[in-house]
Amino acid sequence: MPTTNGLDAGLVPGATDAELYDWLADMVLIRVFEETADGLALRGRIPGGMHPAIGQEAVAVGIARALRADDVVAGTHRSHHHALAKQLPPAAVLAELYGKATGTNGGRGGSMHLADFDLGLWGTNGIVGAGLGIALGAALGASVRCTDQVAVGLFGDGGANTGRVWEFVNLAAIWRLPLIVACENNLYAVETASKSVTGGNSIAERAAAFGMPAQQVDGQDIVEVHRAVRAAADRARAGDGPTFLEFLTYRYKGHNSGEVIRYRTEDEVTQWRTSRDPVERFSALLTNSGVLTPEDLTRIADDARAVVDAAVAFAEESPWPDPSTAAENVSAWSNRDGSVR
Amino acid sequence: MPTTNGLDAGLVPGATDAELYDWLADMVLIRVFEETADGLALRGRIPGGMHPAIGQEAVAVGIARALRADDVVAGTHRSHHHALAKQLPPAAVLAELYGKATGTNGGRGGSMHLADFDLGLWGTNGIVGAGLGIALGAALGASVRCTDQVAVGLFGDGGANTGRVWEFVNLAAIWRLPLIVACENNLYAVETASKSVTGGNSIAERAAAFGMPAQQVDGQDIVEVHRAVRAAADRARAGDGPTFLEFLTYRYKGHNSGEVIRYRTEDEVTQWRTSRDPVERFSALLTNSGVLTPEDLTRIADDARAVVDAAVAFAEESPWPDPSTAAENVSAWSNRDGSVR
Amino acid sequence: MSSATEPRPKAVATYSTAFQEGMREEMDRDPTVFVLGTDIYDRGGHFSQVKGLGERFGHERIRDTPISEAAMVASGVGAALNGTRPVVDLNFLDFAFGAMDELVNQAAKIRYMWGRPVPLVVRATAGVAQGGAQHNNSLQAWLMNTPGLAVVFPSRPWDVKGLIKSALRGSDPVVFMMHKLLTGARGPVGGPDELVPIGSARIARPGSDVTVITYGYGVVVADDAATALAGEGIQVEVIDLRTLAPLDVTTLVEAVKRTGRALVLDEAPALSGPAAEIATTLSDHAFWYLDQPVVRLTAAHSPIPHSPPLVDGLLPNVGQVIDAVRRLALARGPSQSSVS
Amino acid sequence: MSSATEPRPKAVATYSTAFQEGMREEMDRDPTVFVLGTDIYDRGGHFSQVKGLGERFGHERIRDTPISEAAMVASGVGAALNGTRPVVDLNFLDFAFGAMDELVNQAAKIRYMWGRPVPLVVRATAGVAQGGAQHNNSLQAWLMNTPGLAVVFPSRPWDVKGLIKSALRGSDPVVFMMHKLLTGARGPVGGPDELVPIGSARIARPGSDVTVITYGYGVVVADDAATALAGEGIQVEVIDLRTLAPLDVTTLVEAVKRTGRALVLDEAPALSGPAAEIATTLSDHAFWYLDQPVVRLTAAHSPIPHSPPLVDGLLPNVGQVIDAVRRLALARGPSQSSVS
Ligand SMILES: Cc1ncc(C[n+]2csc(CCOP(=O)(O)OP(=O)(O)O)c2C)c(N)n1
Ligand SMILES: Cc1ncc(C[n+]2csc(CCOP(=O)(O)OP(=O)(O)O)c2C)c(N)n1
Ligand SMILES: [Mg+2]
Ligand SMILES: [Mg+2]
Repeated sequence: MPTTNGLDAGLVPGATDAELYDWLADMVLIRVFEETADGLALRGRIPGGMHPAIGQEAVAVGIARALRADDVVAGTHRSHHHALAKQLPPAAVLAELYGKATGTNGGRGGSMHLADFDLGLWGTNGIVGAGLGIALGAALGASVRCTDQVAVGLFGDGGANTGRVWEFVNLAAIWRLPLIVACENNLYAVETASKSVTGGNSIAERAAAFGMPAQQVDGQDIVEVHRAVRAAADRARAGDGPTFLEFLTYRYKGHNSGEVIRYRTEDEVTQWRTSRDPVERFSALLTNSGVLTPEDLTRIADDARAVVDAAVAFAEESPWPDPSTAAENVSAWSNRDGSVR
Repeated sequence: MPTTNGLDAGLVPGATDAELYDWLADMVLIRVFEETADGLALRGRIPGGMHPAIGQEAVAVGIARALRADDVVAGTHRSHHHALAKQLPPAAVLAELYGKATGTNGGRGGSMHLADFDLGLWGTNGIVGAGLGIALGAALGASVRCTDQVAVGLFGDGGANTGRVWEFVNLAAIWRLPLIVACENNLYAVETASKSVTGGNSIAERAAAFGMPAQQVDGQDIVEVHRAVRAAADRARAGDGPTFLEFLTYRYKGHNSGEVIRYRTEDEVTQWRTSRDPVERFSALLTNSGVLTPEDLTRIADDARAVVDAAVAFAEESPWPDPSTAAENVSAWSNRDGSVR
Repeated sequence: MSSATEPRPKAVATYSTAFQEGMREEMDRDPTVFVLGTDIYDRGGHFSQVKGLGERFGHERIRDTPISEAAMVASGVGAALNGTRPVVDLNFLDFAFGAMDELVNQAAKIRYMWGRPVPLVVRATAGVAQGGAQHNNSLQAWLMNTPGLAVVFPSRPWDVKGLIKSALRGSDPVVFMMHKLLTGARGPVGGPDELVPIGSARIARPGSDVTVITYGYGVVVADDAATALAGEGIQVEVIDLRTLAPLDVTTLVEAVKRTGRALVLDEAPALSGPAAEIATTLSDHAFWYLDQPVVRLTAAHSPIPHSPPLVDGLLPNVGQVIDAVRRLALARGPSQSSVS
Repeated sequence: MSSATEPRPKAVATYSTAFQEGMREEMDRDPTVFVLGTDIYDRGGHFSQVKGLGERFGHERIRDTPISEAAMVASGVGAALNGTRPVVDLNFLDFAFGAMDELVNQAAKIRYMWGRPVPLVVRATAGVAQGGAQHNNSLQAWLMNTPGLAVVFPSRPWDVKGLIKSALRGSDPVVFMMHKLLTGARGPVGGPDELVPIGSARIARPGSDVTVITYGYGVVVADDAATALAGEGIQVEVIDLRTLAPLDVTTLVEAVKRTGRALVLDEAPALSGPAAEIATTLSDHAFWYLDQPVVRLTAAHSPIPHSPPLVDGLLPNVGQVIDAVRRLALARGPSQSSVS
């Protein structure tokens, strides 16, 4: 653990060195988790496969670390990074991906439907744009109950072309809800280049036209992400309404595990990986500024590896849920026989 | 009929005096039709009532007169003015409102679902925003078949808060479809003031952010409406894609016939009626410039009255449709018994 | 059915003011209940269903929205998860098309996926009346076929009030349909704590010859037919389902075991409509008690037209109910036509 | 059924390539046919259903869209009205929630309201498999309950090809569902003009004891069960509906009149699902021929979970079909439990 103090040194205002260590550790954990899970998916261990978020770690951790634990994050189909950043236990997440009884949701959710409300993850979501709607509602609930909770709703560049997203943005704007609208623009929706299907100059400009302060943020720089989200959260808590943040980021892997990629060049991927990798950049920042030592980096990597290995063992060994429970807990409304049908 | 030539005089470039006469005649016809139909609705002659468009005549006529007969207009729930501007026979329209067999759609449509495809009215529409979708598709069809047809899709300020409208706008923008997106901003959606529920500076600005040339147009000035639509239609036909026009207009009556109005002041209504009335303004322009004489105005008013009176007689006297036909023509798909069930 | 809580002569309300009353009492009782919808603060909704509540509870709790059905339901879902009890007023049920993912893929599934209740009420004016094809969709079967949703469709003020109260004290999503043609119907209503349980049908009219099962405006049609048939000596039992999901199987089955003859009356489109479920439920549980096949009397499988005579031509009416019940009451064994 | 056009040994394809083939032939034949959807030009769709068509027909006719389901269907509706034959590929059926108004309030009603045909095909991957609650909605009953829509759900390559051809030569909207689990299923396909009529069921397997009525992947399950039961001497007839709307009532009714015993097998949620319609149709038309009540064997009324054993726990499987058919075949009169 480093001894210099980033807070005093002003490296990242408002964050202690210990916190900066944790930020990096979270990013590395996500990286290792996703690399591992992707491999497991390719080997058929994850029913239905998954959407890896490798390359997008800074967005998730930068957001989560700028929030309070009781703040809400609602994710997308590509959201393991959000779940882990919100401190869901990697073992329980992986077990959920496997469909095991010990998963975060007992195997009922799966990769696209992870949730832990106590930890503020209000669901990752299989429907493009839908997570933002849940966050919108969470912000409305906070506003009606007069708490000072903030909600973050995530969606991608592809989601920016769904109508629902703009209904959500408008409602948040006119009601000045404590919402952060967070677009992870990773340039592609499945195989479709965002620029080929997205009219206008930028997604952020659309949001501005709906009356919400909006900006683009370098999503590969966790310090920038954190700064933007913290400012937005402060505005929200002060009653000054929602903010739109468009994070420019990149997914290194295909849309889903095993996807054959022909819609972008290897060059493009290499460019992002080598010059803008969020883990590398933040590692370099912290070591160059003396916040972390090379040994810290090693320890972080080792810890991540150990945690993920343990998660794999846990997921592999965990029991399957009981099939006879499959139709339970659909609704508390029941008819005279007590059956919900 | 006037003898001066507005075309040569340059009063309205591209329009002859005879055409300008027709424009005014159409507007006056709409005004008389709507006043009359509104009264009939209050007397219970129009099942389900109607949404009068009095005050919005210039938008409808300005649009229709800037188009070719084979161009497409798809309307809204408040669309008698669009239907009449597209030259649907007033008698058949009123008979449709009555639900008579002689109506434009045999009584199956009603006030919110008028259509005459041969005349280019591709439906007025009971669902906010939906007409724009049909126009979008018509424009796509024109593009796929390489015709030089143009389609106009209408919606209101209220419709600007439905997500579907922005999906439609985006798709038209990226595909550069021959579409004119026409928003009739009459300041209210039912009782709701547009500004209280619509984030951002203007609806046109939203459209611009989706990559479509967009402007606000004085919807009470038919010459301005016509000019803007003509320019947009020319662009569309030239393959230069869609245009967004936000027409600033006003409805004098309530949302639906008989609505008690408490959400705006009498003053506001008087302001619009006295200083910006589209019929008055255009009448004044034409008479001041010598295109029309006072006798022309009288003739136009008398003709409109006569046409509408005849329409009322026709609607009143027309037979009801045969109830036994009610379930016919639902689908041409049929099962082995020939029944569609 | 819940004959124990049947109406005693009490406060009288309309179908619409019964909703207002139920809402007002629950909003007084529970500060987390709020309403959002278009034109509700001042106008009180298009059917006056929340008239007067704006002034009483203010803009925070009677919230006017833009025309954004997806955002309305989504914000209701999220707010329900965050400690409140939203009532999303969709105005017409037809506008739910714009919020189907929010209702079906989110609200209805969250308890199942994530173990969290979503105490959301979606209120909508429903049923067939004037307004044409696009404002008269009968989505009852769709919503019944959606696991996770309760679907209620009361026919009288008492049940409107009692059911909205149950909905607002429960924990899971309820779609609350109110029939256009019943808006002004008058009748007694219960007090602040007289609830009508969701999932309970009621015997609207006792009778021993034929059971007519229906809901919403169908109860009025069935009752008129039953009155006429009583004059011929045919005693018709009318069951008002009140709740379509979950179905009160026990009440239905017990009734049909008594009469052996059942007609299901429904104004939804025929193919795969609610009537099919009810008929099949009877076959599942009471096949051997059926003296005759269950008769479905539904709307034709068609959109709803504008013209009143065409609307009438599509919908089952009192005369048709009378004819069908009479045939059913008199039938003995298979008829020639039904076995040919 | 259309036994006259039954497959002769011919070109063999998969369920998915049969769709490609049918599309390719129809697009060659008719220049107004085009496809729009997400990721279709290069990827050929998520289930390779239009693989290779991009190169052949170009970007104008294999059009990649943004994720805008409402715009996709709306533009299909308008284009269909304007002299073209669009195929809107929704990817998963679940995404139809975002386009419900466009599909139900527009596409399905325009012929009725305005007298204009809407020759639109909406293709969607459907059925229950992996993917969790939000990607496994069974909307069959919803769509059947929507007047104006034809709903097809083939179970084998022959019907995929023959039905897409019929859809593209008809005049009204067709929702074309393809089951996830059948993507790679192999079988013969017909030639360029061998159409399968929409609205016709087929006898997938003849048998005299019990009729099992199903569609989509259910045909595979039913056939497996039938094979096992044949070993016990129980001859099961399997009917593959192929089209859910309009229903081929004649084929169903004739079959059940022969066997007197019917089981409806369906993976859609139980309450108000397609099975209810089928059972009621049999009761409407063949009540007096039924030796036993029609049995519904459906999925539980529940969302679909992620975990494979939980999915299996919800869905009807071969073993359950065997048990239920065996009980049905052996039953004589009312059982004790069903009359108590
Ligand atoms: C409403 C809806 N339409 C389509 C899909 C299928 N789908 C899943 S992810 C995806 C691409 C999303 O792209 P983007 O929003 O950019 O997120 P990314 O995958 O890049 O993280 C699509 C089309 C869906 N899940 N929901
Ligand atoms: C999707 C949908 N939601 C709600 C309605 C009910 N409704 C009909 S007209 C209307 C107001 C529309 O306002 P605007 O778009 O400004 O048009 P205007 O009435 O002013 O012409 C509303 C809410 C509807 N028809 N469709
Ligand atoms: Mg993306
Ligand atoms: Mg308006």
